[in-house]
Amino acid sequence: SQRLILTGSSTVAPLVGEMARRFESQFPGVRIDVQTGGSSRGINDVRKGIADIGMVSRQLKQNENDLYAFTIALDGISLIVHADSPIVSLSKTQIADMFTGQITHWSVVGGTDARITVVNKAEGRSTLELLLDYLELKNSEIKPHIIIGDNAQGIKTVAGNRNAIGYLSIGAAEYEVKRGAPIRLLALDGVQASVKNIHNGSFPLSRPLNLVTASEPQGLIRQFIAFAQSSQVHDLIKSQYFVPVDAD
Amino acid sequence: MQTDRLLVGFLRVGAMVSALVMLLILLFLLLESWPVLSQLSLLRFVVDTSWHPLEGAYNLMPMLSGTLLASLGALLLAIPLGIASALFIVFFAPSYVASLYRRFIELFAGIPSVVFGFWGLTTLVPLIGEWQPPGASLLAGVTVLTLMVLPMVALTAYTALAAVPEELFRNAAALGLSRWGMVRGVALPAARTGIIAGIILAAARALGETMAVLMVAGNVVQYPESVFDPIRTLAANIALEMAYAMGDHRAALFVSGLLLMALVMVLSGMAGLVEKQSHV
Amino acid sequence: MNTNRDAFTLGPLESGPACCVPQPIIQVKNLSLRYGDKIALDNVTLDVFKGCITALIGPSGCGKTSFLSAINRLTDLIPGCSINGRILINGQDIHAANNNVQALRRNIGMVFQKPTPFPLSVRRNLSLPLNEHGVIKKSEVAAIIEQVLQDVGLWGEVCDRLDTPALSLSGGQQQRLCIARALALNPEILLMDEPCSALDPIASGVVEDLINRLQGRYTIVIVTHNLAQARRIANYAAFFWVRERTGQLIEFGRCQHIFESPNHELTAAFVNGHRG
Amino acid sequence: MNTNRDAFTLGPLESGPACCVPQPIIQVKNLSLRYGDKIALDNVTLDVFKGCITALIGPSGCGKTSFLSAINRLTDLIPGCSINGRILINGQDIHAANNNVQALRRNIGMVFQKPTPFPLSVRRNLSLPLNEHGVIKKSEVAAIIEQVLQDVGLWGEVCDRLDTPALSLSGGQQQRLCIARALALNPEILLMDEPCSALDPIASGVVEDLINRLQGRYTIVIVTHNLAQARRIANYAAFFWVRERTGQLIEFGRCQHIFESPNHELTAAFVNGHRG
Amino acid sequence: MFEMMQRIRELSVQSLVYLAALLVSAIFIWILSDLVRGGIAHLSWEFLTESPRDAGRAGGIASILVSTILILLVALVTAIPLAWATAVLLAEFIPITSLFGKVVRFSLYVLAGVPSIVFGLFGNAFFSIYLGLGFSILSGGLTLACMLLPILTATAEAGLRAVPDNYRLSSAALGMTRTAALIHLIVPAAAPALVAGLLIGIGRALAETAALLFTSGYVDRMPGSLLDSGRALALHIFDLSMNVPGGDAPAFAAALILVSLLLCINILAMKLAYDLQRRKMMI
Ligand SMILES: Nc1ncnc2c1ncn2[C@@H]1O[C@H](COP(=O)(O)OP(=O)(O)OP(=O)(O)O)[C@@H](O)[C@H]1O
Ligand SMILES: Nc1ncnc2c1ncn2[C@@H]1O[C@H](COP(=O)(O)OP(=O)(O)OP(=O)(O)O)[C@@H](O)[C@H]1O
Ligand SMILES: [Mg+2]
Ligand SMILES: [Mg+2]
Repeated sequence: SQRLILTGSSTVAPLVGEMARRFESQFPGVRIDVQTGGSSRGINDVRKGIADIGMVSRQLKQNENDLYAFTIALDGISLIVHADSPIVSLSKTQIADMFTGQITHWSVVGGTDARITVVNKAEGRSTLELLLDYLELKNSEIKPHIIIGDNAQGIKTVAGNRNAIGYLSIGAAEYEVKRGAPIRLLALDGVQASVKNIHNGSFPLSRPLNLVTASEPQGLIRQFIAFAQSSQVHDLIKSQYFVPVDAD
Repeated sequence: MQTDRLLVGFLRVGAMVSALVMLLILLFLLLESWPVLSQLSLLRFVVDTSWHPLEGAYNLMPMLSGTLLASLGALLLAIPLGIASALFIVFFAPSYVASLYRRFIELFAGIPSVVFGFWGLTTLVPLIGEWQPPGASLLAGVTVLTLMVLPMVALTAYTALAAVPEELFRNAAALGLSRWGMVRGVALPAARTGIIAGIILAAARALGETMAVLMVAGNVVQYPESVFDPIRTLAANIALEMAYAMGDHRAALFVSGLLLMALVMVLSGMAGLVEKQSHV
Repeated sequence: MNTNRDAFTLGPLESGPACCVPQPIIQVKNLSLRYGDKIALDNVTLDVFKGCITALIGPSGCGKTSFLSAINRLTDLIPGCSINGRILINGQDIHAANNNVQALRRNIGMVFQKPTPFPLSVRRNLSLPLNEHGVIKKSEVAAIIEQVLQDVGLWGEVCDRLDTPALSLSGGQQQRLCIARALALNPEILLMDEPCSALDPIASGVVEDLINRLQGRYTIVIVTHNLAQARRIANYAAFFWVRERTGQLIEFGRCQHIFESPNHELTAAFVNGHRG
Repeated sequence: MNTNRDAFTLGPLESGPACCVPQPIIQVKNLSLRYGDKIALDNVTLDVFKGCITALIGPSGCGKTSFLSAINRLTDLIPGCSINGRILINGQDIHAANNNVQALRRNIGMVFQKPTPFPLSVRRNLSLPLNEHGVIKKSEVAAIIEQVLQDVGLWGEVCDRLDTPALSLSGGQQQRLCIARALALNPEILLMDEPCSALDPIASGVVEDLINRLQGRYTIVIVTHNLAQARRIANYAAFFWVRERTGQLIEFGRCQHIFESPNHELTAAFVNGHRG
Repeated sequence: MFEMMQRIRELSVQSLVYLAALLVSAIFIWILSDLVRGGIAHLSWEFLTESPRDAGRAGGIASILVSTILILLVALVTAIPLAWATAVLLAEFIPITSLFGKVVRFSLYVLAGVPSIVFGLFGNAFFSIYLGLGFSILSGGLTLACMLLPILTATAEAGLRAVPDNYRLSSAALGMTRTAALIHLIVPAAAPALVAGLLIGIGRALAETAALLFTSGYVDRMPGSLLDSGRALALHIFDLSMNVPGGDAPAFAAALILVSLLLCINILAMKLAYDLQRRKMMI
């Protein structure tokens, strides 16, 4: 039997896991292992040949253009606060000031007179890298109050704390809001954080979800990538609140 | 005789392999951390501005202090509660309550740290957050750690107390000592070594505990100013960053592993000293 | 109970009354003792005389230890152990509702077969029970400690190492320390359960001498397997035997009588070494 | 060593030779035994005569058990225990290089103070050592089992429950089972370490009778605390004493001699109950 | 006066101790009831027999249970022979003072204190990468085996030492070899202790998360071979609660199952200990 090993981004992994399951049921005898560990691990493993395909939840960087990337879906990062918070929108500079500790109270940006709890992600996560890129900051400049590993922890933290601000994948966030989690997605510079705005490209903090390979994909690898980009899996992408790319 | 010799040879090989595991672990920790250890001076782990391995800053001290503070706090709470629990079982409770309570504690000694962490995450952290945001904090870490090591302290103290020869108690009773007089004057001194050994074991457990603390302590690399500040422990640091770490970052994480090992070895040494003292 | 300490230090131990008075201090009446279903002692009636040494003899398992434990209510500690019958001490029922067990046990010292000093220093071994019974003043405690260590002949041997662990003493010293610990509380009665049998012959001789010297001042009930020893030190002897797994008192009387002209043939067989 | 089993079943036990022959079977020469630094036995020289019962008497800790253990090299199992001097059995040094310990121990049965049946069935208790020594044939094993149980007078009591756990027997039965287990290997010598002292008086009497009946057929060395018992059953007696924490052999001779006109005053004091 | 004070002291100490016991019980009952309340609704027969779907939000934990058991088996099959051989050697064949024994004992003693996350680091570096086993049930199981070694050895050694010496002496006096005594008497007598130690080890292994994080991996599918990655139950709970939005209910349910499993093992161990005690009383 044939086997594919995929490693990388924890944002992409659940989606690809579902895709893999469907792929296997169509091609019996194929076995696909999906491991998480972050985008940089995906890149690393593909380069070392440990994995056949890497999952990367961002654009490839300059020094990574030895790899081949295939976008399977889009995702955006949204800043989130507790649903009880009066804040609905923040600007890029306000966010940067909050994350660097220059703004310490919500009252400064029009909220209650409470301390802000900044929720940051652990070093190496692609959502963190994306946000840092956008805010043009270094991680060492950020003064967090809580550091979390993965998405759900961020949702729990913000849902359990009226004064927290965090960020995470819009897909995950919208899903949780639908499930009734008391969080709100903040508009960024006036643009509402929503799947629609990612789709039309107006939301500034968005990213592609990529599969990457070390060389031109062949055989089973190519088959799987094609499958992942086909419309057969759009229902899976939507059910995970990501945005299919076929639109254009 | 022949069979005896054959068997012993066989057993020796087994024992040798068992003993080698420890060496192997040390060897691989050193090997993996070598890239960083050989390039950087050890001082970097103490004087760097902070822990930002991707930006070349490797200060482990905030995490070391976090580890020590959390463990210390947990011990401070768990020792009195644990010893009181053991006393409750051995001296104070009626026998069926005592055995029930002991089973209860035994059950909790086996509960995985993940479950405690999960409970802390869903119940405790929001509770503390209501009162003193953000909730994920040294206090939450200490509480969850306390819950985890308390059964250990209680059970080892119980074992030590139960091992005190019955004759001592009969003697104490024959002298007309009150119950507390017996406990404080005879039982606790006689069980001292066992209790201390248990506490040291619990300390080692607290230092090395990973998942539960990772889930509730906030994981910010800093020196906490109050119990409501979040902290990150060495073990949590490894679990948090290992999956995404590469190159020097990975090696630096192995250095934190080494540091943890060193802490545990110091504790083992202390336990050894306690043992020796008991043989007076 | 005599809590007046001055009455205790009435001069060196040797000057106590030479022998005992035939006046009962412990009266055991129809005592039966069971462990769960097992009857360990059946219907024992016996008077122990003031100032005398009474030896309990009999084969293993005949209930001697159980008998001793009933007197200071140590049996209370054994789950499943129940007692029928009455035990009076100085005419007072030890099971009377208003009787304070702690005070009772203070008045009845007990020494066990195995020397069991507490794992504390020599000094603390003696001061702990004193403190527990309200003797707190440092000087007073120190005085009592010296007194009782003198009494058991240990003062010369340990006075310069009162703060070393008691467990570092030799077996015989440990046993004498245990006796001293019991004496420190100034009891009227001393119960001794084979106090010499775990000691080597020389230490055993020293302890035996000590018991001899204590005679007259304290009422002593001693269990011993060593018939020769019983003969050497006791004024009275009680012979227990086990019948159908139940302990019984067969004969009680003056020591000489029991050993030389017992009434009961079992006693005769036992003391002459034909049985048991 | 007599491995010929036929020589063993020479008729019912009662018909053995009535008494012993003054011909040494065990010769102990200048035996010293130490545990680490502690000298437990110092320079003991003693001959044990064939077919006789030799009693070892003396106070606790004088090295009687150690002496027994040296004879069948059980001391090999005790870490730190070292032996000087020679022990000959039937003229052969037990420490000789070509001596097989297993065979030596097969030839020397040992019975301990506490009955120590294995936690197996009665039958298995007896068959296990037999199997280990190469007696495997079922019928042969069964025959030996019946034989030895007869010899110790246990057959009637247990023949219908050979497969019940040995631990469910009474203490006296257990002890006799242990003796049977030793006899099953057809030894020449039996070492017994206070075989009656953990038993109740009646069981003790039964075991004592058994030992008496074994006399003549086996060479028996028995430790006992019960002087009357030693007197009743032994042909020879060896008196040990402890001096400066070291065990010594004080006197050895015919039993009557030791008990009635000992040469040594320590012996006299001990057998008359003045010391120890 | 003095008696009065003593009574007060007795009473206050007693109430403090009762209070502590009450507090501890209350907290633990709180945790347990939280688990039951959160998980009971999600529990069903399907939860046990289906594999997880939708990252664990739906479906069950069948594949997780299989992986857990496989990891456990690998660990036990590796650790038991080594640990018990070591224990028999230490308890039966070499004196307490022997240097070799001291070295082995010391290294196991240190091993017992090694934090599980460090085992995880080691397992990742040695089994996954150096030996090339990758993220697999095999590397996870072997890592756990290293972790179980000291526990199994210590419990087995204690069990063997608790066997009364008279078995050794009387079997030796009967001229039996030590091997025979070991096989026929000592190991059977110590068997309950050995099994009790084994159960403790199994409990520890089932509860383990940190050591498996980087060795056996995250894959929540039914494993096809020992070289496949497999997610252990404890790790599943961690992942559900930390990494899967909406994973709380299944996490509670999985935690409930894990705790019940451990409870069963605990009860079994207790029953064994009880039997052991009874047997001791008979001796
Ligand atoms: N705690 C107990 N529970 C049950 N039975 C007991 C207990 N203590 C003693 N016995 C039984 O009661 C009987 C009398 O025991 P006791 O210890 O009083 O005898 P003893 O005359 O002191 O014997 P020894 O000379 O061996 O010390 C024995 O049969 C013993 O087995
Ligand atoms: N394994 C050992 N290690 C160290 N010392 C020991 C050991 N066994 C016995 N001894 C010591 O050696 C001395 C002799 O012991 P042994 O058991 O031979 O005496 P015993 O005459 O059999 O006494 P008892 O009548 O009490 O059984 C004692 O002082 C004892 O403490
Ligand atoms: Mg007794
Ligand atoms: Mg002995």
